[in-house]
Amino acid sequence: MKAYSREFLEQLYRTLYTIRVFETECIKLYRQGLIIGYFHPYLGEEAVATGACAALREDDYIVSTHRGHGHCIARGGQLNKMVAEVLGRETGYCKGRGGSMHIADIATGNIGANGIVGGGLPIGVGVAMGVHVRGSDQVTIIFFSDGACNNGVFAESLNLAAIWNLPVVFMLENNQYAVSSPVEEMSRVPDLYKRGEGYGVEAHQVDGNDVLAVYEKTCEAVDTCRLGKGPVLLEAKTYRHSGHHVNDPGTYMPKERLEYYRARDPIKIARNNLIEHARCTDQDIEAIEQHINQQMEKAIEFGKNSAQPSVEAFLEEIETN
Amino acid sequence: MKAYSREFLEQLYRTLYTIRVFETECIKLYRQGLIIGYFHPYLGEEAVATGACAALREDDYIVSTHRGHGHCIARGGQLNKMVAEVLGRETGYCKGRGGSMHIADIATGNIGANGIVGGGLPIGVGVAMGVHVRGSDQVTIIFFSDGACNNGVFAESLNLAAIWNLPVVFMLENNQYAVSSPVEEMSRVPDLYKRGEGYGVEAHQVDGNDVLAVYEKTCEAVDTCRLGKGPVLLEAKTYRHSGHHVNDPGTYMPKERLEYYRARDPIKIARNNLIEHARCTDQDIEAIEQHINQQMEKAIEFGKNSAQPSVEAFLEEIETN
Amino acid sequence: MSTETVNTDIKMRELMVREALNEALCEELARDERVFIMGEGIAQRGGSYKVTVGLLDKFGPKRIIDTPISEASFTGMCVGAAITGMRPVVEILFIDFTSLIIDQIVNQAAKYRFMSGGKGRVPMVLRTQGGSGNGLAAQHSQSLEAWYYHTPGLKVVMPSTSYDAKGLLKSAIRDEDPVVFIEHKLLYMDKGPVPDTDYTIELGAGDIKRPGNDITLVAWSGMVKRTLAAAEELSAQGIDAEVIDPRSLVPLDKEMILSSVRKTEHLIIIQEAIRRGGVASDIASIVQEEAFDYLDAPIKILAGKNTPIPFNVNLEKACVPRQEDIMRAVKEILNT
Amino acid sequence: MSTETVNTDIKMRELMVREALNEALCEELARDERVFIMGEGIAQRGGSYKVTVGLLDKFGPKRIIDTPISEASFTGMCVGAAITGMRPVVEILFIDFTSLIIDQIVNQAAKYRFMSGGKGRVPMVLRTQGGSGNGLAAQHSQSLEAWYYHTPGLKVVMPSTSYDAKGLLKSAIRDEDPVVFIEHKLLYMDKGPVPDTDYTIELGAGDIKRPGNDITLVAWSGMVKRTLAAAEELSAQGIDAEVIDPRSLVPLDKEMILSSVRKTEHLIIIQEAIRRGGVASDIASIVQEEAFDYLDAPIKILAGKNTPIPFNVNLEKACVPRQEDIMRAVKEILNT
Ligand SMILES: Cc1ncc(C[n+]2csc(CCOP(=O)(O)OP(=O)(O)O)c2C)c(N)n1
Ligand SMILES: Cc1ncc(C[n+]2csc(CCOP(=O)(O)OP(=O)(O)O)c2C)c(N)n1
Ligand SMILES: [Mg+2]
Ligand SMILES: [Mg+2]
Repeated sequence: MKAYSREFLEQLYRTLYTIRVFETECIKLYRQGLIIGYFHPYLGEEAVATGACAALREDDYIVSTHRGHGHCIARGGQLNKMVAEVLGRETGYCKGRGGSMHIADIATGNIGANGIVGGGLPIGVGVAMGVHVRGSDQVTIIFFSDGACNNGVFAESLNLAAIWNLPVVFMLENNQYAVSSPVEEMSRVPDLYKRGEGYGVEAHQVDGNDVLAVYEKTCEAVDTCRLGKGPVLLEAKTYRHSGHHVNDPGTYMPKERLEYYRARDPIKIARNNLIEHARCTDQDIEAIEQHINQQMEKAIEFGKNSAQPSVEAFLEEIETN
Repeated sequence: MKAYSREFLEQLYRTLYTIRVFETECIKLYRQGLIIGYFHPYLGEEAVATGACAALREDDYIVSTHRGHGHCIARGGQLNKMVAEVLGRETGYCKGRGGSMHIADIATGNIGANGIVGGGLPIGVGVAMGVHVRGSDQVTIIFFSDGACNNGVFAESLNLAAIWNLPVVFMLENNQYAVSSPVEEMSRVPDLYKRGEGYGVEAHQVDGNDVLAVYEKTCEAVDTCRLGKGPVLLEAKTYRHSGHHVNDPGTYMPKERLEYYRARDPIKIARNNLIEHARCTDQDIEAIEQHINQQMEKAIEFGKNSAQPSVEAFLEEIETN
Repeated sequence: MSTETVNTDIKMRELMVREALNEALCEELARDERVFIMGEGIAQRGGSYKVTVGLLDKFGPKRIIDTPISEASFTGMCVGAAITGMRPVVEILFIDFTSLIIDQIVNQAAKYRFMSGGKGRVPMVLRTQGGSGNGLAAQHSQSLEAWYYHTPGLKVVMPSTSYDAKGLLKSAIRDEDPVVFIEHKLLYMDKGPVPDTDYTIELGAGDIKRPGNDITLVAWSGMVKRTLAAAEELSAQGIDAEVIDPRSLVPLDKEMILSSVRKTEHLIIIQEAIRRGGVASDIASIVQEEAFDYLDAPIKILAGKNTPIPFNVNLEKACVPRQEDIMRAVKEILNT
Repeated sequence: MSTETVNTDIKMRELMVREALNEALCEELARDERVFIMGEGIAQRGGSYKVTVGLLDKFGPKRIIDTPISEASFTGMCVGAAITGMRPVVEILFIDFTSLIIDQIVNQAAKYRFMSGGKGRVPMVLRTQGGSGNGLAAQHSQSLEAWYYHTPGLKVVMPSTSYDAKGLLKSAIRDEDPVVFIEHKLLYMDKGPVPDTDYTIELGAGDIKRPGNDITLVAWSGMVKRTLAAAEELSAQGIDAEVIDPRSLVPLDKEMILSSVRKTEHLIIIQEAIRRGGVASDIASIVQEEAFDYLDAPIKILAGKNTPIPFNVNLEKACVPRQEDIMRAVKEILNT
């Protein structure tokens, strides 16, 4: 392993753990009926967003998905506004108008989640096109999963980014399912990064449960993009720890497979890094976790205490539409 | 070269020459103002349709494109009905309602031309899906060109045909332009058959100006499909002899490139085959050509003498829509 | 149900809309081996709304097909299969996602018969689901029937009850032309009587869900239930509303609406979609033209608010006509 | 042009619509470096209808971009670029092909501002072209403005003259929200006066193309010219028609139409699109509701025939309202 500062490894751990806690606590809120609609947890996939976003500069961009909480947090999103949004409150990122599937955080360059699978792909390429026209060197990471690779816009977007050498990292979170459909049944070549070659796009596979592996590969890809030699396609193999959304028991996920990936829990791996390479103690880590737990509690408090959007104000707002 | 019967080689030549004559004569009609709208000649590409369709059984299917006259003729379409259709007459394939871009000939299994670039791709895969559900062994050839490869449905359709092992030959007529856009600028990998691999689809390139080369490769692909091991992607490299449509001078086509392909004219190549391998004389060939010229003259006569569709009848027809 | 003569020997069961739809699919799959079904998660998982539960076991993976997320192409596939003699039923989980397939539906399916000079037919059904009401926000809550209503060559069906759902879906599958069949997410669990016989409902036959004399209320899909509830409550207040559910928007049972308006002289059309460019406007334009002299007051349209659907449940509810909005509008128009 | 105050010092040139559009693009590209243009064959070839001729030479390949046939994605790209501070103009050669991008327009561009709680904006223009009239048949001749008209979050603009085309396109590019700008294939070569100054026309301001007192005729895009011709001929026969061109359908200059109808008491709406579910129906529904007591006769709609557009030129012509149809309808409604 390369040498990383304790500070950096702690920072990664903080992000991973924050995502874990956010999802875990929100699932509780969902089961209490306080969150409604679709809620797609990122549990088990935390290392992808965390490693990828750690490779970015502050003025870079990301484009997220329906499973977007992890991306938002990894990019520096605020728990208060996130919780408030999934609770549908006026203080949320989208004033309660968007909900889980539409959180966007323009301040951190997070163009937003998307309810259309694959919808973010062309949008992200367009963000990069804007960069290109302006002559800047910002990089855009587009997150998407295996299912989105079968929406035609994946191939189109890959090709468009390629012919214009756009600074895009296509970050394929291959969690091996589109809802209940296993990637092996939806493509003859489940190693989806292999689609890159036909379009002349540099492509690699990486262990999506190992935050440092993701970080390192993304750094390389970002460098390539920054030099005007993009795009790069990265496939991070990972697995969900639960069903597609909160109400999906995920019975189609074979037990052994799930166990295998649970054993390779990204949080555990990152925790080990801290202990083995940064001389952190269990107590050090507990302190970090404690702090995050408290932040999340406060965020929930904030969300719950926030006002519902005013129906009257809303109706007035849309009068002029 | 494999040994082919004189009869077979003559048949190929007849088809090639018929397409050539049809396009040439219709362009004259167009310039006389008798044909209107978009008319996309297949001049220079005749060997692809001819070789491919020769590999099919009578109960097989083809799906065509906006540049579809060649496919229609190669599949056994009738000149009378074709000319009548491009002239917009009631006796045409589509009673003058469709025109050049929408000729379909259900009797010969020609599902039809299409005004949407790439539109025929999913349709063709669906024809094959019907075959699959019925448990038949009919094969479908889908014609499309380089431009259509950048419409997302190409990737989607390739993948769908692949995961269900459908009996589809994707016949990519790479004439190297989408209107004026050269394939090298629209993709980093202008050898477009290479896109097959990422989807696990067997793919080959073939000389699209050599009718026997196309025929042989298509026969192999059709066999593969018939055995339930489809799909197969074939890229036939070819070149237009003129602009995108009748009114496009095609000034963007480099002279040398055009000359190169004109020297490799598919008609010339097939003519040589007849002379070298089937002991045909110039006179024999002239007789064939003469006959086709006459058929085309008759077809034009037929078309010109056919009635325009009745506006009254049409208005009555659509009353019930 | 009032327009069909139902044999009294027939056993009625109380079925949920999703069960009625499942029966329709099941019966048509059994009756006609050309029928097959494609969609995301419809086979193994039985569909997000459980409409296709059990079909995979009964009819096998050749006819009940789980697809990748390739909406445009698997819909296009159905066009090709239909042209060549099959009778595909494709499911697009949300009508919002039909924006990905509208080329296949409008440029291919709807036009093929015409473009081929009448030689080709495209007997396929697009089953999809629309409407708001579950906190699913802007990209999963639209009411987009107007897009398909505006397309020559398509039929558009929107059932509101279990009985209608089954009978109309069977007719849609048997139809020789493409049919867009739009279900409503809030209705799947609603129960209603369904006979145990092989019945169909003609596409184009509206249904008077409640006869009345004072005012005509036209509503379809998710709006029927609350319109009926409003009518019941108004009846207690002495206002006798007639509630018409066209059931299929194309063809539209214009005559049923016109003769009702000629009787009641007042018309309110209630739709969930936004007003601008909606089907309600079109019905209003027809009625004002063909029953001008019968109208005692301008035709009123109650429609969805002119906005994408918000996530927050209170805002979401405020976007769509409610029972009290309907009652208020009736009283306003009747000046009571 | 009547609604704008035009300085009399200004030089007027006779420009074709396509030249006026070209000027608008040129000026906005020069004025604002955030503007860039994408589309098929728009750079090297200058566009199928020559609207973008010369722009590549002036502004270079970074801002004038030829694309592959990937409509969905290059339109989606414009959404992303617009969100992050650019002002893209995307060309889709035929409105028929916008069926491939409607997801990007409706689910992304139109909703982003709303879904982001007002923080994000999508200042992009979709330039496209519709209508029939060149023997281009069913997949290249549709009039689909109703789809976009029905979508909250979009503006819809349809110019009928060179002057309007330029002024409206400039406003569209400067607008903070997505605008669907629909040109008509038969108008590109039409000439009309265009001042040599930097003018814009407010989106939402209709134009009285011909004042009159006896009847109101509302028409847009390709229908304006023949409506004006009909009005001229009717005037010789003593009927004084007012012709209103809304120019932008969203926002719609409702007040201009209503006040005209209050004056003339008769309204005919002429549209090229098929009647069912078209914009004309919606305008009719508004007018019957808001000017009910002024109407002396039912509002009449002249619209395209309910069919895909046929290739044959005679059939094609029969599908769309003609000058004589308009004249006949006027006489019918006025009982003359
Ligand atoms: C275009 C589209 N089709 C279908 C859906 C319904 N849907 C929501 S999430 C999902 C699965 C997506 O799979 P994948 O892309 O692998 O993402 P993951 O859920 O694994 O993160 C589907 C089918 C949708 N939202 N959009
Ligand atoms: C979806 C779509 N986009 C654009 C067009 C306009 N168009 C017609 S033909 C053509 C070029 C097609 O190129 P290619 O697929 O290579 O076919 P070729 O003309 O070379 O046979 C284009 C862009 C169209 N008809 N459909
Ligand atoms: Mg996945
Ligand atoms: Mg080509």
